[in-house]
Amino acid sequence: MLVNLSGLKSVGLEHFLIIGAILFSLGIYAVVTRKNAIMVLMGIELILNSANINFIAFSKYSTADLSGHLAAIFVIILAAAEAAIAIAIVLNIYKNFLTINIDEIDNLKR
Amino acid sequence: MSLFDVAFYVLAFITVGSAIVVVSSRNIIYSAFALLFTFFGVAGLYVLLNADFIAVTQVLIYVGGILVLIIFGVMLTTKVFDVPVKTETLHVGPAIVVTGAIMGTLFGVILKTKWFDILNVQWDGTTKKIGERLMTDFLLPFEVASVVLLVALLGAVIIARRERVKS
Amino acid sequence: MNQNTLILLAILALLLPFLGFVLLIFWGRKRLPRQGDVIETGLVLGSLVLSFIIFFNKILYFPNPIEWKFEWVNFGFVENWGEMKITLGILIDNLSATMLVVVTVVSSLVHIFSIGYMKDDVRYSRYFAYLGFFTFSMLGIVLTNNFFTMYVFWELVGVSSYLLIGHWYEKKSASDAAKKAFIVNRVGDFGFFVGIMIIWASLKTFNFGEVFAGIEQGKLSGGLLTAAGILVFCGAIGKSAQFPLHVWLPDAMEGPTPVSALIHAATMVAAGVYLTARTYAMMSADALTFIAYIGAVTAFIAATIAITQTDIKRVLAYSTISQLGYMTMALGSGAYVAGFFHLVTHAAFKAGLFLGSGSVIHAMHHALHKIHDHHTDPQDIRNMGGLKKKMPITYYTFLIYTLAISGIPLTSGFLSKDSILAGAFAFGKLSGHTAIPLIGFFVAGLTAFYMFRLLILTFHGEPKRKDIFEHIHESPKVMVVPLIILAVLSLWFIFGPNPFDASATWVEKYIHKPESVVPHEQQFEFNLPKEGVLVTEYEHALHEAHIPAMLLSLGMAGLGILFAFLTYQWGKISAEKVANALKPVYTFLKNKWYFDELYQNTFVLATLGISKFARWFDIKVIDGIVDGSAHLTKLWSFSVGKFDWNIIDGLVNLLAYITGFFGYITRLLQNGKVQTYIIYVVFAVIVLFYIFLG
Amino acid sequence: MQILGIGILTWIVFLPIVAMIFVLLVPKGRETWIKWISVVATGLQVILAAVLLLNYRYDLAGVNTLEGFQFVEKYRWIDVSGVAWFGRIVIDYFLGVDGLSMPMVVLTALISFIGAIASWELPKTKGYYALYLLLDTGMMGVFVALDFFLFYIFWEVMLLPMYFLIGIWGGPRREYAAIKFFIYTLLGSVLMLLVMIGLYFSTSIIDPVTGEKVHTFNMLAMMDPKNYEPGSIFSGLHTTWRYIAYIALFIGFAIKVPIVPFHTWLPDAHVEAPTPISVILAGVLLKMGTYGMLRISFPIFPDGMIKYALPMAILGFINIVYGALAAMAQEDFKKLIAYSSISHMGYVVLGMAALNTQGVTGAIMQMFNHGTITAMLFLIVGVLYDRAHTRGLYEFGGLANQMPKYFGIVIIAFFAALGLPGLSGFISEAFVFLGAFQTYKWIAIFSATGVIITAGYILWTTQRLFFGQLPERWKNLPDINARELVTLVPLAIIVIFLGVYPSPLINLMNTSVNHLVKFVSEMGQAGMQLGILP
Repeated sequence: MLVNLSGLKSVGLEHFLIIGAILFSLGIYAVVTRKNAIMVLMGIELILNSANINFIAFSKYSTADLSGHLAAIFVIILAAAEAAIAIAIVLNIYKNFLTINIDEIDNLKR
Repeated sequence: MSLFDVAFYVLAFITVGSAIVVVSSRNIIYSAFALLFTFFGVAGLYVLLNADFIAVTQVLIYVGGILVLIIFGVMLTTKVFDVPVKTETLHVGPAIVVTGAIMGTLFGVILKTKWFDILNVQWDGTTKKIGERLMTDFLLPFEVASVVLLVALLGAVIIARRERVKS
Repeated sequence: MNQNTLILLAILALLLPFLGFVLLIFWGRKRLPRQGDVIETGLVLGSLVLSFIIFFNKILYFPNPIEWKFEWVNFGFVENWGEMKITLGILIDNLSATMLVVVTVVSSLVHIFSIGYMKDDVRYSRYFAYLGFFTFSMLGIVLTNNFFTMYVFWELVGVSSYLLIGHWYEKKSASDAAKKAFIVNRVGDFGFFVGIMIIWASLKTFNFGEVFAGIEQGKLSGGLLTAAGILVFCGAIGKSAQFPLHVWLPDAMEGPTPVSALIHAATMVAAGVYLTARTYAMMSADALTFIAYIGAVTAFIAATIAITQTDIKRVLAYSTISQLGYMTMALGSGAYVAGFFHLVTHAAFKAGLFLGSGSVIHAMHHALHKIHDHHTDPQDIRNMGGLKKKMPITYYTFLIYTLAISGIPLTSGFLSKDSILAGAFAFGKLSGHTAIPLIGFFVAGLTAFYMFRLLILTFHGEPKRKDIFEHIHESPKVMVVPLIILAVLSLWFIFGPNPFDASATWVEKYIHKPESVVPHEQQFEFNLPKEGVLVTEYEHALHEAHIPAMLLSLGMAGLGILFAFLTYQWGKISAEKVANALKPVYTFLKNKWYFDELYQNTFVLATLGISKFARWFDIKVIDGIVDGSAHLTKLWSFSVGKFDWNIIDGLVNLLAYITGFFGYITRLLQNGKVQTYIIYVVFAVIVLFYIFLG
Repeated sequence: MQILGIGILTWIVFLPIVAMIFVLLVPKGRETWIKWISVVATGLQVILAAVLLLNYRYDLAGVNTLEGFQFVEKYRWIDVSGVAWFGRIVIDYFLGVDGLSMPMVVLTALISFIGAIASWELPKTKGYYALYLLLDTGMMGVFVALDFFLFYIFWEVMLLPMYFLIGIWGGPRREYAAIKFFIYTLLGSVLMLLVMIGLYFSTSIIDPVTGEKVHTFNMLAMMDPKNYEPGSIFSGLHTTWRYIAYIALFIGFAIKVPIVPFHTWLPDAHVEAPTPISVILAGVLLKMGTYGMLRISFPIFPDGMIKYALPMAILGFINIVYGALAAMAQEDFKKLIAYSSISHMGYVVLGMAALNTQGVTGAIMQMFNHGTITAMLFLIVGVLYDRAHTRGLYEFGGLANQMPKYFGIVIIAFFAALGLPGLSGFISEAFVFLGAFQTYKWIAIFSATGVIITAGYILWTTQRLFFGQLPERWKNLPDINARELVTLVPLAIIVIFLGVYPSPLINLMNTSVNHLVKFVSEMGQAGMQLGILP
């Protein structure tokens, strides 16, 4: 909402990039703050989406070919795979620790 | 202000608003549902960007696949009925600072940059073209991606499998 | 028979006893028949025969000395020296030929006597081996032509003496005596060796003839020559038991009696006299005076001690010392031939005396053994007496020896002793050293006295211990025969036809006083030939002194014998009363002038003290310094270690602490929570972004 | 002279090392193999020494002339250029023998062989023999090296095994003794090293290979004043630095001899070391000190030698008398023998200080004879100690009847030690005195009193051990056995033979000794006459 409404130019590349940036920041925030592993996962999805928006936006306004689209497709594919694996891991963690709060799983420290 | 602009702002509002809800909601169920709206909003934005195939894919995979998966995860790991499904947060302060910083930075960069060569191409339909390119230039990544998916599938099954031999 | 054959025979005579030694020492005890005594005796007898052949050939057919040399060591050409080499060899002149006979005769007789005397000894074979070794060494001394081998055999004789004195080494006194003999001899040999060093350094040769020639050329003269003479004589002082090194000889009586006869009466101790005779030509007037006085003092001291001794062998030992002093005195006073003559005659009768005493001791020993008395000393004359009846042969031979040593006419001793006294008389008159003839005559009387005292106490009178007396028997033939032979050898006709004229003997005829090679200014003036006069002043005086000396010595001997009979046979004078009247003198003499105590408390204790000090010094001072420096080093390193620990390690530790502190800080960041890390990552990305793009 | 293309001296020096490798390869439980390998190797060394003797030319002098050396082997060993400020370093592998070293080579071979036999019963066989063989190489190397650096290396090679041999196989105070030995010797080595480096930078010769001037460790080059660079530390004759160097070198060697007051390592080391090591120590190692003086100190610093000959003679006298006196006060048999060694090495020092043919000949003969005699003495101590497990002189008596064969051997050794004519000890002592008397009359005379003291303590010991009554506890002591006889009898034969006929030994060294004496006295006096005094 930092868009300057008075001198509003027509919606263009910047606008989409801004949306991407906002989503990215929100995703980071979710990843960093949330204890729940699934919430972290959601944050990651947000980040991936922000990236996709950027790809598509650049594809339309900048490169003028479909490379961005293709990249977005692969991102989506990987996101799907990642989500599946992540959920599996989370379930496993839950099985072992009876929690999915990441801060309690600080085995890295030991 | 054209219709395109109006549509953009509406969709942007939906996307960002729901994303904020995802991030800020304490209840994980709410977050999951808010995420649904975010995905839809993003899909709308894709439409605005003439990316019909991607928009459809977004809806199919994210909404139909990933989100369902996430909700399953929520269901399986949260005692929905006994304990409030509220999730706790940690180091919110540093996170706000850092995310604020990164957002500010990105904004600054985006706004300051002189974006050259604004083409604003209009495609009639991207599906066919995407298909062609997938089968030509991107054949190898495509195949690799399929393998990755297969491995991920198997991996997920193995990881999440319940070990029966446990006493 | 030519010279070479003679040399060959001499070498053979020298080596035969040694061969016996080698055979006996390796195979004697187990392999050889009768433990090899016959072999050794036979070999020595062979030596004896050879000696006689050499002797007669030499004096009859070869007027000149026969010498054989070989190069032993060659150092090549040496700077400031020339051709440096050591030649050794054999010298046969009348002196050595005579001595050869004396040594082999006595040695053979002692060997024979020992077969009886040493019967049943534990180390019978070894005893004979040592005897052979001794004979070999003694013949070596006799035959050598140079100082070097003289010294070599000199020491070897000392060693065989050591081994034989210590033959019964289970007895502490025996091993002590052996040790003492060797060490005291070493002291004398030390002087001898220094003398040899002087000779070698100045004359570059050891050979007697060459040495004398060198002195004649004036290569060695003055004080050094006198010193050389006296130092060489030091060897004689040691070996011939002259004052002040006479202390070992009485102790040496710990050895078996035949050994005492052979080594410590007849031959080895006479070697000193022989050495002096050999080197006579190089003795300067001062050296000769020194020798004469040493001889006189020795003769006197020993004679006085002999009067008081009660051990039969010790009396004989002191008598030996005294007689050796006599000979030395004779040589010193210029009566060269007389001195050597006395050596020869003394060898026979003193060996006889010892063997006779051996016969007595043997008998006493067996008697004591029969009555199971192991405490009584078989050698103590106070336990004897009256043995004449039981041991007639021993007695009569002993009587002849005693007469001989006392210088009674018809014996060999009369001839030689008379000559000595005449020489001393002449010397005293000419040189002004009147003490020498005075002592000479006085000692002649003393000798007669103590010898007859010994004879009377042993053989005459009533037996003091009847129980022992019962079991006394005459010794076996193998012991008696040597006694008879020696008794015959102690009579005048062996030496010359006239029992009153020494100058008619073959000794006087064939042994001549060597020409002195000493520069004239270092000789006695009366010994120098005068122009127009055929005989020297000394010879003249000697001739004149003959009759008075003879009468005087006879008188002294007669007096001595008379007193002996008065005191011990007829009891007219009580020995005890005299002893009590002269108590301090008696004690002094009885204790042998306290020489042993003196040496013990000075030299021996001092040496031991110094050696203890050396040991202490080593352990405390030198090792103290070494260990001290080690401790210092340790202390230093310890303090360095402290420094290390506190300062350097302190710094290091500080550094480590700081590192640790930072590590702690960092560790706080590292909390194991993924999300924290993500914050860091993002933060870092931002920072990097601003760094690179800002 | 070569065997299989390798010089005979290399063979004789490195044969033990080869044997050592074999010893190390021997599997466990085969201790007998080790012993036989060592004995055979040292035996071969003796044979090689005999071959050397047979091919030895008696007319060549050596000392300071390369042509005079025999069986010379000279190869470039180290040649490094541009080493910091050293420049080019050239070190030769340079071996050779002359009359000074030949007796020592023979002695070393002999004593090592006998020591190897005498070591038969020691525990921890493998380590022992490996070190022993290494020691052997070190000793042999010292006596044949003609390059100072090589000499130094061998000198140090000898040190380390000795340390372990004493420190591991020694008696109750072995650590103390080993460390004392090591530090003492190391001190000497350091002094030697300093002088060596000084000499290295002072001398330079034309390198035959490249033709350029290089510094050298060649001893022969160091003996020629022409090779000294003008202005270098040791150039000229009779300079203060040369005197200092001579004294430093002298102390370095004196520690090994040992000369009083640097001698206290010796009694400890000897007493604590096992028998064969004592034998080696006294038989060979002590000679390295005096050999070093003859080989290095004298010809390289003739000026210093001449200047300090008198103090050296006095030290020799002190050694003789002091050693003998200290020996007399000992109660431990082995310690007594150790002190007698000090006393006997004094004769060597005195003879060398005399610097004339007889004195130096006597000194070298004494080195050889003392080597054999003292080896006998230590073996004798070992025989008794092995049986009785004590060495206290006061505890024995009457052994002459109990151990007659032993007594016979002991008597030979003892009388040889006290200088009885007819045994080798006398000949060398007599020559030393005869030589010394020509130069220093009074010192020779005073030193000769040592002979009396020696007789005193030797006879006293004989009496203590062999005479008197046999104590009850030694009633079962067995007599000397065959193996011990094998070690002792050859030595006894040598002692007697050289006592009667020393010419073979004298002829061996004579040419060299005469040359050495002439060279040193002329060189030393030349500087004096020229007035190059500081």
